[in-house]
Amino acid sequence: MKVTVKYFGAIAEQAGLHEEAIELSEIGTSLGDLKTHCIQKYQLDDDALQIAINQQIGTVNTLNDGDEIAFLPPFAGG
Amino acid sequence: MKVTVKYFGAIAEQAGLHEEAIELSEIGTSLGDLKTHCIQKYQLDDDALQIAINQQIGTVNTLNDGDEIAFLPPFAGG
Amino acid sequence: MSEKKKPKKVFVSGSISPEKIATSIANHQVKTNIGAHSIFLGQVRADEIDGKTVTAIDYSAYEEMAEQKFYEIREAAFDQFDLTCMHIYHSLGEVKSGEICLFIFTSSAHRKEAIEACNFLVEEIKAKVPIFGKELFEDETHQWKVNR
Amino acid sequence: MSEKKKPKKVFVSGSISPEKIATSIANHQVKTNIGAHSIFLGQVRADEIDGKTVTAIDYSAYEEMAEQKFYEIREAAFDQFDLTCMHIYHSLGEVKSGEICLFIFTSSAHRKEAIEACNFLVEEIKAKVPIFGKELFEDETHQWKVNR
Repeated sequence: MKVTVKYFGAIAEQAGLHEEAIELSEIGTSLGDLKTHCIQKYQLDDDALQIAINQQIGTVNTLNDGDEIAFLPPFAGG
Repeated sequence: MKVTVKYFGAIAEQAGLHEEAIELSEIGTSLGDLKTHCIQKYQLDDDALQIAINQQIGTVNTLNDGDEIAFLPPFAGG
Repeated sequence: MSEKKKPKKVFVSGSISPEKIATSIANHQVKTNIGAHSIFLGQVRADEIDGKTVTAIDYSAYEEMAEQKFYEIREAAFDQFDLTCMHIYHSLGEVKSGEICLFIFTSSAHRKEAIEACNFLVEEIKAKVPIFGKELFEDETHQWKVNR
Repeated sequence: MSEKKKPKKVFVSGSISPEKIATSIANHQVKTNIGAHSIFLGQVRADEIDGKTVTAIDYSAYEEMAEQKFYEIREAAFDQFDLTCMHIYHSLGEVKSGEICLFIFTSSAHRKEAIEACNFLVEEIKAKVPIFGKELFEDETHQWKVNR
Protein backbone atom coordinates (compact mmCIF):
# COMPACT_ATOMS: atom_id res chain seq x y z
CA MET A 1 0.00 0.00 0.00
CA LYS A 2 1.48 3.25 -1.16
CA VAL A 3 0.70 6.89 -0.43
CA THR A 4 2.01 10.18 -1.80
CA VAL A 5 3.43 12.51 0.82
CA LYS A 6 3.79 16.23 0.10
CA TYR A 7 5.76 18.78 2.10
CA PHE A 8 5.24 22.54 1.99
CA GLY A 9 6.98 25.73 3.05
CA ALA A 10 9.23 25.42 6.10
CA ILE A 11 8.45 21.68 6.30
CA ALA A 12 9.61 21.10 2.70
CA GLU A 13 12.78 22.96 3.57
CA GLN A 14 13.40 20.73 6.60
CA ALA A 15 12.62 17.56 4.66
CA GLY A 16 14.75 18.67 1.74
CA LEU A 17 12.08 17.59 -0.74
CA HIS A 18 8.53 18.47 -1.82
CA GLU A 19 7.06 15.08 -2.54
CA GLU A 20 7.74 11.38 -2.20
CA ALA A 21 5.95 8.05 -2.42
CA ILE A 22 5.97 6.01 0.78
CA GLU A 23 5.24 2.29 1.07
CA LEU A 24 3.20 1.77 4.24
CA SER A 25 3.75 -1.95 4.76
CA GLU A 26 6.75 -1.51 7.06
CA ILE A 27 5.51 1.69 8.77
CA GLY A 28 1.90 0.98 9.64
CA THR A 29 -1.32 2.08 7.99
CA SER A 30 -2.52 4.80 10.35
CA LEU A 31 -1.86 8.48 9.87
CA GLY A 32 -0.18 8.48 13.28
CA ASP A 33 2.31 5.86 12.09
CA LEU A 34 3.12 7.84 8.96
CA LYS A 35 3.43 11.11 10.88
CA THR A 36 5.86 9.60 13.41
CA HIS A 37 7.89 8.04 10.59
CA CYS A 38 8.26 11.28 8.62
CA ILE A 39 8.92 13.49 11.63
CA GLN A 40 11.70 11.19 12.80
CA LYS A 41 13.14 10.64 9.32
CA TYR A 42 13.56 14.38 8.63
CA GLN A 43 13.58 15.77 12.18
CA LEU A 44 10.54 17.88 11.26
CA ASP A 45 9.34 20.63 13.54
CA ASP A 46 5.89 19.33 14.54
CA ASP A 47 4.99 22.47 16.42
CA ALA A 48 1.86 23.82 14.69
CA LEU A 49 2.12 21.16 12.00
CA GLN A 50 -1.16 20.29 10.29
CA ILE A 51 -1.72 17.24 8.13
CA ALA A 52 -4.23 16.95 5.28
CA ILE A 53 -5.42 13.65 3.83
CA ASN A 54 -6.65 14.10 0.28
CA GLN A 55 -6.83 17.86 0.85
CA GLN A 56 -8.90 17.59 4.02
CA ILE A 57 -7.60 18.43 7.47
CA GLY A 58 -9.68 16.33 9.78
CA THR A 59 -10.39 13.36 11.85
CA VAL A 60 -9.58 10.49 9.49
CA ASN A 61 -6.76 8.33 10.81
CA THR A 62 -6.83 5.31 8.50
CA LEU A 63 -4.87 5.52 5.28
CA ASN A 64 -5.78 3.93 1.96
CA ASP A 65 -3.75 3.07 -1.09
CA GLY A 66 -3.19 6.13 -3.26
CA ASP A 67 -3.97 8.69 -0.58
CA GLU A 68 -2.31 12.09 -0.80
CA ILE A 69 -0.92 13.20 2.57
CA ALA A 70 0.27 16.79 2.98
CA PHE A 71 2.44 18.12 5.81
CA LEU A 72 1.49 21.78 6.26
CA PRO A 73 3.35 24.40 8.29
CA PRO A 74 1.42 27.46 9.63
CA PHE A 75 -0.57 29.33 6.97
CA ALA A 76 0.59 32.76 5.89
CA GLY A 77 -1.96 33.83 3.29
CA GLY A 78 -2.85 37.48 2.92
CA MET B 1 -30.81 91.40 16.28
CA LYS B 2 -30.36 89.56 13.03
CA VAL B 3 -29.49 85.98 12.11
CA THR B 4 -28.75 84.21 8.83
CA VAL B 5 -30.98 81.24 8.08
CA LYS B 6 -29.91 78.60 5.59
CA TYR B 7 -32.07 75.88 4.05
CA PHE B 8 -30.81 72.69 2.45
CA GLY B 9 -32.05 69.87 0.24
CA ALA B 10 -35.76 69.09 0.50
CA ILE B 11 -36.18 71.95 3.01
CA ALA B 12 -34.69 74.51 0.59
CA GLU B 13 -37.08 73.20 -2.02
CA GLN B 14 -40.05 73.67 0.31
CA ALA B 15 -38.91 77.13 1.40
CA GLY B 16 -38.20 78.17 -2.17
CA LEU B 17 -34.88 79.71 -1.16
CA HIS B 18 -31.46 78.73 0.21
CA GLU B 19 -30.71 81.62 2.53
CA GLU B 20 -32.24 84.68 4.13
CA ALA B 21 -31.56 87.17 6.91
CA ILE B 22 -34.20 87.25 9.65
CA GLU B 23 -34.68 90.04 12.19
CA LEU B 24 -35.50 88.42 15.51
CA SER B 25 -37.08 91.42 17.33
CA GLU B 26 -40.61 90.55 16.29
CA ILE B 27 -40.23 86.75 16.45
CA GLY B 28 -38.43 86.10 19.72
CA THR B 29 -34.80 85.28 20.44
CA SER B 30 -34.96 81.56 21.16
CA LEU B 31 -34.28 78.88 18.59
CA GLY B 32 -37.77 77.53 19.28
CA ASP B 33 -39.31 80.87 18.28
CA LEU B 34 -37.32 81.00 15.04
CA LYS B 35 -38.11 77.37 14.22
CA THR B 36 -41.85 77.90 14.69
CA HIS B 37 -41.71 81.05 12.58
CA CYS B 38 -39.93 79.43 9.64
CA ILE B 39 -41.93 76.21 9.70
CA GLN B 40 -45.18 78.16 9.60
CA LYS B 41 -43.98 80.67 7.03
CA TYR B 42 -42.95 78.00 4.49
CA GLN B 43 -45.06 75.06 5.69
CA LEU B 44 -41.85 73.09 6.19
CA ASP B 45 -41.92 69.38 6.85
CA ASP B 46 -40.47 69.19 10.36
CA ASP B 47 -40.43 65.43 10.41
CA ALA B 48 -36.76 64.49 10.92
CA LEU B 49 -35.69 68.12 10.62
CA GLN B 50 -32.42 68.98 12.36
CA ILE B 51 -31.25 72.50 13.11
CA ALA B 52 -27.62 73.60 13.42
CA ILE B 53 -26.53 76.83 15.12
CA ASN B 54 -23.16 77.97 13.83
CA GLN B 55 -22.60 74.50 12.35
CA GLN B 56 -23.34 72.67 15.59
CA ILE B 57 -26.39 70.53 16.15
CA GLY B 58 -26.93 70.64 19.84
CA THR B 59 -28.51 71.90 22.96
CA VAL B 60 -28.13 75.67 22.57
CA ASN B 61 -31.50 77.42 22.47
CA THR B 62 -30.57 81.11 22.79
CA LEU B 63 -29.71 83.00 19.63
CA ASN B 64 -27.20 85.78 19.25
CA ASP B 65 -26.75 88.50 16.67
CA GLY B 66 -24.98 87.17 13.58
CA ASP B 67 -25.69 83.50 14.27
CA GLU B 68 -25.95 81.15 11.31
CA ILE B 69 -28.94 78.83 11.62
CA ALA B 70 -29.26 75.89 9.23
CA PHE B 71 -32.39 73.84 8.61
CA LEU B 72 -31.22 70.36 7.67
CA PRO B 73 -33.32 67.54 6.18
CA PRO B 74 -32.20 63.90 6.67
CA PHE B 75 -28.61 63.24 5.64
CA ALA B 76 -27.92 61.16 2.57
CA GLY B 77 -24.14 61.01 2.34
CA GLY B 78 -22.48 57.94 0.91
CA MET C 1 -0.61 68.54 15.41
CA SER C 2 0.85 65.85 13.20
CA GLU C 3 0.98 66.34 9.46
CA LYS C 4 -1.51 63.59 8.73
CA LYS C 5 -4.18 65.26 10.85
CA LYS C 6 -4.44 68.55 8.99
CA PRO C 7 -7.83 69.19 7.35
CA LYS C 8 -8.00 67.77 3.86
CA LYS C 9 -10.34 68.44 0.99
CA VAL C 10 -13.00 65.74 0.94
CA PHE C 11 -15.47 66.98 -1.66
CA VAL C 12 -14.87 66.32 -5.32
CA SER C 13 -17.00 67.51 -8.21
CA GLY C 14 -18.94 64.67 -9.84
CA SER C 15 -18.17 60.97 -9.63
CA ILE C 16 -14.98 59.35 -8.35
CA SER C 17 -13.19 57.41 -11.09
CA PRO C 18 -11.64 53.94 -10.69
CA GLU C 19 -8.39 55.53 -11.93
CA LYS C 20 -8.38 57.94 -8.98
CA ILE C 21 -8.72 54.95 -6.67
CA ALA C 22 -5.86 53.14 -8.43
CA THR C 23 -3.64 56.20 -8.13
CA SER C 24 -4.45 56.47 -4.45
CA ILE C 25 -3.53 52.81 -3.91
CA ALA C 26 -0.33 53.14 -5.97
CA ASN C 27 0.72 56.17 -3.90
CA HIS C 28 0.80 53.95 -0.82
CA GLN C 29 3.26 51.41 -2.18
CA VAL C 30 6.18 53.49 -0.92
CA LYS C 31 4.81 53.18 2.62
CA THR C 32 6.26 49.80 3.42
CA ASN C 33 5.07 49.80 7.03
CA ILE C 34 1.51 49.25 5.71
CA GLY C 35 0.26 45.66 5.77
CA ALA C 36 -3.46 46.16 5.16
CA HIS C 37 -5.74 48.55 3.32
CA SER C 38 -9.49 48.67 3.77
CA ILE C 39 -11.59 50.47 1.16
CA PHE C 40 -15.27 51.31 1.10
CA LEU C 41 -16.95 52.56 -2.06
CA GLY C 42 -20.46 53.93 -2.29
CA GLN C 43 -22.03 53.47 -5.73
CA VAL C 44 -25.26 55.09 -6.94
CA ARG C 45 -27.98 52.49 -7.42
CA ALA C 46 -30.56 52.63 -10.23
CA ASP C 47 -33.35 51.98 -7.72
CA GLU C 48 -36.84 51.58 -9.08
CA ILE C 49 -39.35 53.63 -7.09
CA ASP C 50 -43.04 53.61 -8.05
CA GLY C 51 -42.15 52.39 -11.53
CA LYS C 52 -39.51 55.06 -12.16
CA THR C 53 -35.77 54.43 -12.25
CA VAL C 54 -33.09 56.54 -10.57
CA THR C 55 -30.66 57.74 -13.24
CA ALA C 56 -28.42 59.87 -11.00
CA ILE C 57 -28.10 61.49 -7.60
CA ASP C 58 -27.39 65.21 -7.37
CA TYR C 59 -25.43 65.70 -4.14
CA SER C 60 -25.34 68.95 -2.21
CA ALA C 61 -24.01 69.75 1.25
CA TYR C 62 -23.81 72.32 4.00
CA GLU C 63 -20.18 72.52 3.02
CA GLU C 64 -18.62 74.44 5.93
CA MET C 65 -20.31 72.20 8.49
CA ALA C 66 -19.59 69.08 6.45
CA GLU C 67 -15.86 69.86 6.22
CA GLN C 68 -15.82 70.45 9.99
CA LYS C 69 -17.60 67.14 10.61
CA PHE C 70 -15.20 65.29 8.31
CA TYR C 71 -12.34 66.82 10.27
CA GLU C 72 -13.82 65.73 13.63
CA ILE C 73 -14.50 62.23 12.31
CA ARG C 74 -10.93 61.94 10.97
CA GLU C 75 -9.50 63.08 14.32
CA ALA C 76 -11.65 60.57 16.19
CA ALA C 77 -10.54 57.76 13.87
CA PHE C 78 -6.84 58.62 14.26
CA ASP C 79 -7.36 58.64 18.04
CA GLN C 80 -9.18 55.32 18.16
CA PHE C 81 -7.26 53.30 15.60
CA ASP C 82 -3.57 52.83 14.90
CA LEU C 83 -3.59 54.03 11.30
CA THR C 84 -0.84 54.87 8.86
CA CYS C 85 -3.13 56.74 6.46
CA MET C 86 -6.74 57.74 5.97
CA HIS C 87 -8.42 59.27 2.94
CA ILE C 88 -12.04 60.27 2.40
CA TYR C 89 -13.58 61.57 -0.82
CA HIS C 90 -17.25 62.37 -1.40
CA SER C 91 -18.94 63.64 -4.54
CA LEU C 92 -20.87 66.87 -4.91
CA GLY C 93 -23.10 67.50 -7.92
CA GLU C 94 -24.42 64.84 -10.23
CA VAL C 95 -23.30 61.22 -10.04
CA LYS C 96 -24.91 58.78 -12.48
CA SER C 97 -26.16 55.37 -11.39
CA GLY C 98 -23.28 52.89 -11.48
CA GLU C 99 -20.76 55.60 -10.63
CA ILE C 100 -18.92 56.01 -7.34
CA CYS C 101 -19.85 58.81 -4.92
CA LEU C 102 -17.89 57.87 -1.78
CA PHE C 103 -14.33 56.55 -1.41
CA ILE C 104 -12.98 55.74 2.05
CA PHE C 105 -9.45 54.38 2.30
CA THR C 106 -7.72 53.34 5.54
CA SER C 107 -4.28 51.80 5.91
CA SER C 108 -2.51 50.22 8.85
CA ALA C 109 0.24 47.76 9.71
CA HIS C 110 -2.44 45.18 10.55
CA ARG C 111 -5.84 44.32 9.11
CA LYS C 112 -7.95 44.74 12.24
CA GLU C 113 -7.18 48.43 12.63
CA ALA C 114 -7.64 49.24 8.94
CA ILE C 115 -10.96 47.38 8.72
CA GLU C 116 -12.44 48.74 11.95
CA ALA C 117 -11.44 52.30 11.11
CA CYS C 118 -13.01 52.01 7.66
CA ASN C 119 -16.29 50.75 9.14
CA PHE C 120 -16.23 53.50 11.75
CA LEU C 121 -15.79 56.15 9.05
CA VAL C 122 -18.63 54.82 6.90
CA GLU C 123 -21.09 54.89 9.80
CA GLU C 124 -19.97 58.26 11.12
CA ILE C 125 -20.13 59.90 7.71
CA LYS C 126 -23.61 58.55 6.98
CA ALA C 127 -24.89 59.69 10.40
CA LYS C 128 -23.17 63.01 11.00
CA VAL C 129 -22.22 64.77 7.79
CA PRO C 130 -24.84 67.14 6.31
CA ILE C 131 -24.92 65.86 2.74
CA PHE C 132 -28.15 65.75 0.76
CA GLY C 133 -29.04 63.65 -2.26
CA LYS C 134 -31.62 64.41 -4.90
CA GLU C 135 -32.51 61.19 -6.72
CA LEU C 136 -33.20 62.07 -10.34
CA PHE C 137 -35.57 59.92 -12.42
CA GLU C 138 -35.66 59.38 -16.18
CA ASP C 139 -38.69 61.64 -16.53
CA GLU C 140 -36.89 64.56 -14.84
CA THR C 141 -38.90 64.25 -11.63
CA HIS C 142 -36.97 63.66 -8.43
CA GLN C 143 -37.18 62.64 -4.79
CA TRP C 144 -34.90 63.25 -1.81
CA LYS C 145 -32.77 60.37 -0.59
CA VAL C 146 -32.77 59.41 3.09
CA ASN C 147 -30.01 57.26 4.62
CA ARG C 148 -31.12 54.12 6.40
CA MET D 1 -25.73 26.24 -9.48
CA SER D 2 -25.81 29.93 -10.33
CA GLU D 3 -23.20 31.43 -12.60
CA LYS D 4 -21.58 33.49 -9.87
CA LYS D 5 -20.79 30.41 -7.80
CA LYS D 6 -18.62 28.56 -10.28
CA PRO D 7 -15.01 28.09 -9.18
CA LYS D 8 -12.83 30.98 -10.23
CA LYS D 9 -9.11 31.33 -10.52
CA VAL D 10 -7.78 33.02 -7.39
CA PHE D 11 -4.03 32.74 -7.74
CA VAL D 12 -2.10 35.24 -9.80
CA SER D 13 1.61 35.23 -10.50
CA GLY D 14 3.45 37.99 -8.67
CA SER D 15 1.97 41.15 -7.21
CA ILE D 16 -1.50 42.57 -7.87
CA SER D 17 -1.34 45.95 -9.61
CA PRO D 18 -3.47 48.99 -8.70
CA GLU D 19 -4.56 48.99 -12.35
CA LYS D 20 -6.03 45.50 -11.97
CA ILE D 21 -8.01 46.78 -9.00
CA ALA D 22 -9.23 49.81 -10.98
CA THR D 23 -10.32 47.57 -13.85
CA SER D 24 -12.19 45.34 -11.45
CA ILE D 25 -14.00 48.35 -9.96
CA ALA D 26 -14.78 49.79 -13.40
CA ASN D 27 -16.24 46.45 -14.51
CA HIS D 28 -18.89 46.79 -11.80
CA GLN D 29 -20.24 50.13 -12.93
CA VAL D 30 -22.71 48.43 -15.27
CA LYS D 31 -24.20 46.60 -12.28
CA THR D 32 -26.50 49.36 -11.13
CA ASN D 33 -28.10 47.29 -8.37
CA ILE D 34 -24.85 47.62 -6.41
CA GLY D 35 -24.78 50.31 -3.72
CA ALA D 36 -21.66 49.38 -1.80
CA HIS D 37 -18.27 47.80 -2.44
CA SER D 38 -15.92 46.65 0.28
CA ILE D 39 -12.29 45.98 -0.60
CA PHE D 40 -9.47 44.50 1.44
CA LEU D 41 -5.88 44.66 0.24
CA GLY D 42 -2.96 42.87 1.81
CA GLN D 43 0.36 44.62 1.26
CA VAL D 44 3.82 43.17 1.98
CA ARG D 45 5.48 45.00 4.88
CA ALA D 46 9.21 45.72 5.03
CA ASP D 47 9.34 44.39 8.60
CA GLU D 48 12.62 44.64 10.42
CA ILE D 49 13.48 41.38 12.16
CA ASP D 50 16.72 41.05 14.16
CA GLY D 51 18.17 44.01 12.29
CA LYS D 52 17.33 42.66 8.83
CA THR D 53 14.63 44.08 6.56
CA VAL D 54 12.09 42.05 4.60
CA THR D 55 12.45 42.92 0.91
CA ALA D 56 9.84 40.51 -0.45
CA ILE D 57 7.67 37.52 0.34
CA ASP D 58 7.84 34.46 -1.87
CA TYR D 59 4.37 32.84 -1.70
CA SER D 60 3.73 29.19 -2.35
CA ALA D 61 0.62 27.08 -1.79
CA TYR D 62 -0.79 23.61 -1.71
CA GLU D 63 -2.65 24.73 -4.81
CA GLU D 64 -5.28 22.01 -5.26
CA MET D 65 -6.34 22.23 -1.62
CA ALA D 66 -6.16 26.02 -1.63
CA GLU D 67 -8.45 26.30 -4.68
CA GLN D 68 -10.89 23.92 -2.97
CA LYS D 69 -10.80 26.00 0.24
CA PHE D 70 -11.32 29.23 -1.70
CA TYR D 71 -14.33 27.59 -3.35
CA GLU D 72 -15.80 26.50 0.00
CA ILE D 73 -15.20 29.93 1.52
CA ARG D 74 -16.86 31.64 -1.48
CA GLU D 75 -19.87 29.32 -1.22
CA ALA D 76 -20.20 30.02 2.51
CA ALA D 77 -20.02 33.77 1.90
CA PHE D 78 -22.69 33.65 -0.83
CA ASP D 79 -24.90 31.63 1.54
CA GLN D 80 -24.44 33.95 4.51
CA PHE D 81 -24.49 37.35 2.83
CA ASP D 82 -26.70 38.90 0.19
CA LEU D 83 -23.98 39.69 -2.33
CA THR D 84 -24.07 40.82 -5.92
CA CYS D 85 -20.43 39.95 -6.61
CA MET D 86 -17.35 38.57 -4.93
CA HIS D 87 -13.77 38.42 -6.18
CA ILE D 88 -10.65 37.06 -4.52
CA TYR D 89 -7.09 37.24 -5.86
CA HIS D 90 -3.95 36.06 -4.10
CA SER D 91 -0.36 36.20 -5.28
CA LEU D 92 1.95 33.26 -5.78
CA GLY D 93 5.69 33.75 -6.22
CA GLU D 94 7.61 36.84 -5.24
CA VAL D 95 5.88 40.02 -4.08
CA LYS D 96 8.14 42.93 -3.10
CA SER D 97 7.52 44.97 0.05
CA GLY D 98 5.02 47.72 -0.71
CA GLU D 99 3.27 45.57 -3.31
CA ILE D 100 -0.16 43.98 -2.98
CA CYS D 101 -0.53 40.22 -2.46
CA LEU D 102 -4.25 39.89 -1.62
CA PHE D 103 -7.28 41.58 -3.17
CA ILE D 104 -10.75 40.82 -1.82
CA PHE D 105 -13.71 42.61 -3.40
CA THR D 106 -17.34 42.24 -2.30
CA SER D 107 -20.36 44.12 -3.66
CA SER D 108 -23.94 44.36 -2.48
CA ALA D 109 -26.98 46.60 -2.65
CA HIS D 110 -26.24 47.74 0.91
CA ARG D 111 -23.08 48.43 2.87
CA LYS D 112 -23.62 46.06 5.77
CA GLU D 113 -23.59 42.92 3.62
CA ALA D 114 -20.60 44.00 1.54
CA ILE D 115 -18.54 44.93 4.59
CA GLU D 116 -19.38 41.85 6.66
CA ALA D 117 -18.74 39.51 3.75
CA CYS D 118 -15.35 41.13 3.10
CA ASN D 119 -14.33 40.73 6.75
CA PHE D 120 -15.53 37.12 6.74
CA LEU D 121 -13.44 36.37 3.65
CA VAL D 122 -10.28 37.93 5.09
CA GLU D 123 -10.50 35.88 8.29
CA GLU D 124 -11.43 32.64 6.56
CA ILE D 125 -8.64 32.94 4.00
CA LYS D 126 -6.02 33.67 6.64
CA ALA D 127 -7.19 30.74 8.79
CA LYS D 128 -8.06 28.02 6.29
CA VAL D 129 -6.16 28.36 3.03
CA PRO D 130 -2.79 26.55 2.82
CA ILE D 131 -0.60 29.39 1.59
CA PHE D 132 2.96 29.75 2.78
CA GLY D 133 5.18 32.84 2.78
CA LYS D 134 8.94 32.95 2.73
CA GLU D 135 10.09 36.36 3.96
CA LEU D 136 13.23 37.29 2.04
CA PHE D 137 15.82 39.58 3.59
CA GLU D 138 18.30 41.91 1.90
CA ASP D 139 21.18 39.53 2.63
CA GLU D 140 19.41 36.64 0.86
CA THR D 141 18.59 34.85 4.09
CA HIS D 142 14.94 34.18 4.82
CA GLN D 143 12.40 33.15 7.43
CA TRP D 144 8.91 31.66 7.19
CA LYS D 145 5.95 33.93 7.85
CA VAL D 146 3.24 32.91 10.32
CA ASN D 147 -0.22 34.53 10.36
CA ARG D 148 -1.37 36.01 13.64
